[in-house]
Amino acid sequence: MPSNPLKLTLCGISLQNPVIAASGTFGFGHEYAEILDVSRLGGISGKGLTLNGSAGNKGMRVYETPSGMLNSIGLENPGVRHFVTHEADYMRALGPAVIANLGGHCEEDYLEGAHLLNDADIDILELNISCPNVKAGGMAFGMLPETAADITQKVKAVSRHPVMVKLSPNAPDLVAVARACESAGADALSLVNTFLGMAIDVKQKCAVFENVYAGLSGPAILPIALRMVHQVAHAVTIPVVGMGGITSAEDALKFLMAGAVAVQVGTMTFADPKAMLRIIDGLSDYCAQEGLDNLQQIVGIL
Amino acid sequence: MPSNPLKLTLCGISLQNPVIAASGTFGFGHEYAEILDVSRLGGISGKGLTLNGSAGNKGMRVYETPSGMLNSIGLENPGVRHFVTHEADYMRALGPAVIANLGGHCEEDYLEGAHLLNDADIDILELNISCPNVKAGGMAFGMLPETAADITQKVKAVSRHPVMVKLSPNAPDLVAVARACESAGADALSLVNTFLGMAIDVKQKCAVFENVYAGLSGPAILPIALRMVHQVAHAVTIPVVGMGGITSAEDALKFLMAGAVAVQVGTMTFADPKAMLRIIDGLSDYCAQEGLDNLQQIVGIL
Amino acid sequence: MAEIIKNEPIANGIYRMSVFGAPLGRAGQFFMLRVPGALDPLLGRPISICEIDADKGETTFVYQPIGRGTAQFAALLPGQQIEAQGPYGNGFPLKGGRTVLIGGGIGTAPMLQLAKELRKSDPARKIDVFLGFREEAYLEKEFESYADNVTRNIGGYVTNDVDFALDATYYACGPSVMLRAAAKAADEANASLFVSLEKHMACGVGACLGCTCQTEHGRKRVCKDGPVFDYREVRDAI
Amino acid sequence: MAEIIKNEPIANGIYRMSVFGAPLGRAGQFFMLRVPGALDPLLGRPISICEIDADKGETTFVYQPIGRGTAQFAALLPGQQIEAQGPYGNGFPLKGGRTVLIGGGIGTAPMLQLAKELRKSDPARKIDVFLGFREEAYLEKEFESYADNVTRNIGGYVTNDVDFALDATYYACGPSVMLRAAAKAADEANASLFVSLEKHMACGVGACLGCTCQTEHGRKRVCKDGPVFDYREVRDAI
Ligand SMILES: Cc1cc2nc3c(=O)[nH]c(=O)nc-3n(C[C@H](O)[C@H](O)[C@H](O)COP(=O)(O)OP(=O)(O)OC[C@H]3O[C@@H](n4cnc5c(N)ncnc54)[C@H](O)[C@@H]3O)c2cc1C
Ligand SMILES: Cc1cc2nc3c(=O)[nH]c(=O)nc-3n(C[C@H](O)[C@H](O)[C@H](O)COP(=O)(O)OP(=O)(O)OC[C@H]3O[C@@H](n4cnc5c(N)ncnc54)[C@H](O)[C@@H]3O)c2cc1C
Ligand SMILES: Cc1cc2nc3c(=O)[nH]c(=O)nc-3n(C[C@H](O)[C@H](O)[C@H](O)COP(=O)(O)O)c2cc1C
Ligand SMILES: Cc1cc2nc3c(=O)[nH]c(=O)nc-3n(C[C@H](O)[C@H](O)[C@H](O)COP(=O)(O)O)c2cc1C
Ligand code: FES
Ligand code: FES
Repeated sequence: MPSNPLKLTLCGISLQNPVIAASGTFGFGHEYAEILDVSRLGGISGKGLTLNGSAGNKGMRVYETPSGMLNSIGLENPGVRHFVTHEADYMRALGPAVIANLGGHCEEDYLEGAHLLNDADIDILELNISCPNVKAGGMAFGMLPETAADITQKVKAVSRHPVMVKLSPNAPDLVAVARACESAGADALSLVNTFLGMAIDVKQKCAVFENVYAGLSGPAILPIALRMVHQVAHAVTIPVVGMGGITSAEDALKFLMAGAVAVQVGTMTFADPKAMLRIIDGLSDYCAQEGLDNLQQIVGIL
Repeated sequence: MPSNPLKLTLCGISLQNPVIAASGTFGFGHEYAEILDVSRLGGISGKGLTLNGSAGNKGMRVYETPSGMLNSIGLENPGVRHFVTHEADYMRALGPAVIANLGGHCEEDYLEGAHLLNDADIDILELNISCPNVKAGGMAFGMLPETAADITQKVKAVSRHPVMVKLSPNAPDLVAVARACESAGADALSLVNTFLGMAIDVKQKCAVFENVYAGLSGPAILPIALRMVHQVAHAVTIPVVGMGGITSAEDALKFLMAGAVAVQVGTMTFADPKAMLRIIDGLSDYCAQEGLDNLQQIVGIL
Repeated sequence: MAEIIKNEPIANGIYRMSVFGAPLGRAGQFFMLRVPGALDPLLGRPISICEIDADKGETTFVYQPIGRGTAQFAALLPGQQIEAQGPYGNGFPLKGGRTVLIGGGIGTAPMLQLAKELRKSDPARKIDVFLGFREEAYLEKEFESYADNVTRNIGGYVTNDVDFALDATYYACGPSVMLRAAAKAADEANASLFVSLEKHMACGVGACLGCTCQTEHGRKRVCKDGPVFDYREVRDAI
Repeated sequence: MAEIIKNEPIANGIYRMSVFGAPLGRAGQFFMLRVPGALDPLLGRPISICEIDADKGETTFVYQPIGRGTAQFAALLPGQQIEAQGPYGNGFPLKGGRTVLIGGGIGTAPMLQLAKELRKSDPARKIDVFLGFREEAYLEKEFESYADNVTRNIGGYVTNDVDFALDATYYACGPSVMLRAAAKAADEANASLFVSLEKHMACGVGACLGCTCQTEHGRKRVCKDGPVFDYREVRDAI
């Protein structure tokens, strides 16, 4: 019996395929589990958590742009404790690798959150230092190598789980941040989070979002995200998980060839809930066509 | 007789409206003059010039992406001398304000180019320190405040024309670069040039572009470009000309409300050659509907 | 993927589209509709079920082309495909006894299937329908197949026509001003009122948290926990 | 904006679309075609004029849905609109005397209007047409209205069928391999050959410099200075 050509190991965790639902776009799995066979996914990164939870931002929260969308959800979430007691086991039962995405307003929140997550049966902690939608939020940590390294190192010291640091494309020097996180002990990196963008309601003569700026995602950003993944993957030796506008197996292959060992898919799931299943099928077909024993053979060939 | 509500003054030059053809997307005006009434435009920024001209980059040069395109033209151009003797007067005769876009490989090239342009009857020199497609090219100057200020100040010292510095969205700290150019004497700023992006040909397992990375433009980038124009316009007091993905009068109004006194339109002209005329008509209608004496009244209201 | 059977204007700026092959839903639910293939417009547009013909397997939508997405729908012809994801949302609860349906503008659309289901669930009940339009009425005739009375109002406040003091269940869908007026009247008359809310949506299934609102019972998602709510629960979100 | 009159498959994976309202061009010119409204796909797709019916004001295109843009074209129905910008490009020079037309695959499309114009310009001249296809022939019948001989080749090298030693003007459009073979044969026979080139395009009018190539007379734009060139001028660009 031929083994599964899509399987891989990420941070010591075995994934049945490299297609992971991106944080904030898949809840904790419940909603899409009603619509599609989520057990087929490689992993699920849950909605970004903060220590005490949050009601998120006021006003308009989602706004479509050409081939993309801006969001200003502002990390609405039920808090880490709720996740540990009510969501983690549900996610585990779904089958795919379980990734908890942790944001924070300050160092204490991150460390306490990471500490609490030690009680949860998760596979990977995705350290979100790149959410652009919360004032004094995660992104502040992700902009500079020093602060990114500092929080990475401290969370690593607290957490029993592998730590994957999620990077911001808005960092002035993304490669330096990536290297700093690697040096600080990160087990993997994921990128990109959303790009800081703006929308204006011309009729009302005002910004669409209460925070004025919001986060851009979707196919529109793919060319920039792909370039960043290529740059970062060439600068570090830890695994990189790539994302940003992936819509198809072909898009996913681009990120793999650019150096990502796995991908996450976010916005496209909104447009087409079954997009990730199509992508997984497409990657299988690709391995068959190309006669690849394992898809990882094409990782970083560019 | 009511005066034209679209007119404005930019760097002491009077423009009949704030819609300018973006550099590199309109040649020197010949081609589109066969198709549309180019005399109606507010201005035309000619193809980016380098001192001695260039054949541009090899291989694939344009590639469509979701709601956008990557280009790697690499400043193919006939050189400054050719422009001065053969193109400047033609552009002048078209009617709209004449903007010469000057790129460079090194300081000497910029200064010699600016010097030669003193012999041409142009309105504004657009100093391109942001072309991502030429190795050791303009973008190197545009990445840091110090180098940007230095070249701005030196070109200002040589040029008899007002100097508008064209900024790169790839600069680590765009606002700092903008402020530095202002301090160094720039008469105006224009932004954004293209975003560094990447495309991969999955079938061929190679980068689409010989230079691997190329410049992303078009509607896809609008939300990020708008945010950057908003940031820069709030940080400087010299006029800002905004661009990036503008397709409609509504898009143009967004940039004006964000603080730009005028806009440039590039990629959309490829998709619809008459896009700028539609935009001008739309801006006229807007002034009529809103009862504005002059469109500049909405500049920077956000 | 569903196939377009019909797609025609039924009033000035109002289209009716029937599709075959979309899973059958129920009154108050909606689909995320999307022209397949292109990545712009990217997201589905939430459009309510207006009528279901279960025998033919057809679902009918009534929509107003107001922006890029809906304008694209209006250009589609029979035989072409449309992505219809859903049905999503909770739908209207079918209560017993007398019912009063209030629709404002394009908010009349989901009321038709509601009238149909209410009638089917109880052929003898009384169903009063109040329709408000700014300029031109539509769907009136269709409502007459299921309702006892159809009252229409053009250019005025449809809620003024409604007696909220009946022993009845009230259902309302329409612009915020209308829903607020209905809520106020229901408050005064202590009536039972269900409203269907609208919010900008990205996913339509409850995953993105783009459409949440504050309710009496904590934060709820309009797409998943709604769009239909007891008006008392969502008073601040109307 | 042009209106679609017809849009149907004429062979496996090959469509023919006739539109009304596009300005009339001439053989060898092309239009940038684009589905209006949406911003993705964003750019027009260069598609050659296959045939012009000047009386009806109709232009016909023959195209292969190979990617997102052309797949969108294939889904259009009569009555719908398509943006047809053009005609762009120089077109084929209409030479006197005997002519030989060589088309490979979808490159046969522009040859039809060329045959038509050549015939019209000289009803007595000799026109030989050679068509090469990978699997299935199309447009053969249409060529018979204008040509003296139509030779087709399926699965082989169409250029092998052509005698380049005639006192004739040769015109070729097709894949690079075919054009290179034709150029080689023309070199050997010292024949006069015009080729129509393909390059990825953004503007189609000569403004973006996305499609330039090195020629004997400096850099030229395929869209504006071509797409038709004397093969000697563009030998390195084929
Ligand atoms: C549950 C629900 C049911 C609906 N049922 C109907 C119906 O039956 N018939 C009908 O004509 N309309 C209905 N609407 C409104 C309809 O969804 C919007 O008019 C439509 O999304 C506008 O899209 P557009 O592309 O034309 O406009 P654009 O302004 O171009 O849309 C841009 C973005 O904003 C969103 N958006 C814009 N206006 C609205 C709005 N009023 N509500 C929600 N999102 C909006 C779009 O979905 C899109 O993501 C319903 C809305 C909801 C939430
Ligand atoms: C002057 C000229 C005339 C042509 N005439 C015809 C014709 O009559 N019939 C026909 O079927 N095809 C013709 N082509 C080829 C046709 O333009 C491409 O097949 C088409 O652009 C592919 O678009 P897509 O969206 O389907 O593919 P995609 O791969 O999705 O297109 C992505 C981008 O690449 C460009 N592109 C992809 N393939 C080509 C190509 N082979 N040549 C140029 N650009 C390409 C597209 O224009 C688009 O910008 C012609 C090309 C040129 C340059
Ligand atoms: C509505 C929405 C909510 C998001 N919430 C989170 C979040 O909570 N934590 C996080 O790390 N990223 C969040 N993201 C970012 C995505 O995980 C992803 O990094 C980004 O959307 C780019 O991928 P895409 O283009 O495939 O969507 C969110 C994105 C969207 C669109
Ligand atoms: C094909 C192409 C060529 C360009 N060449 C130049 C150039 O020579 N000089 C320059 O300053 N900008 C150049 N640009 C950038 C545009 O002027 C503009 O800054 C950018 O495309 C964003 O605007 P848009 O989204 O409206 O196209 C070029 C852009 C394109 C697409
Ligand atoms: S639209 Fe995504 S949660 Fe409601
Ligand atoms: S496609 Fe723009 S110059 Fe030819």
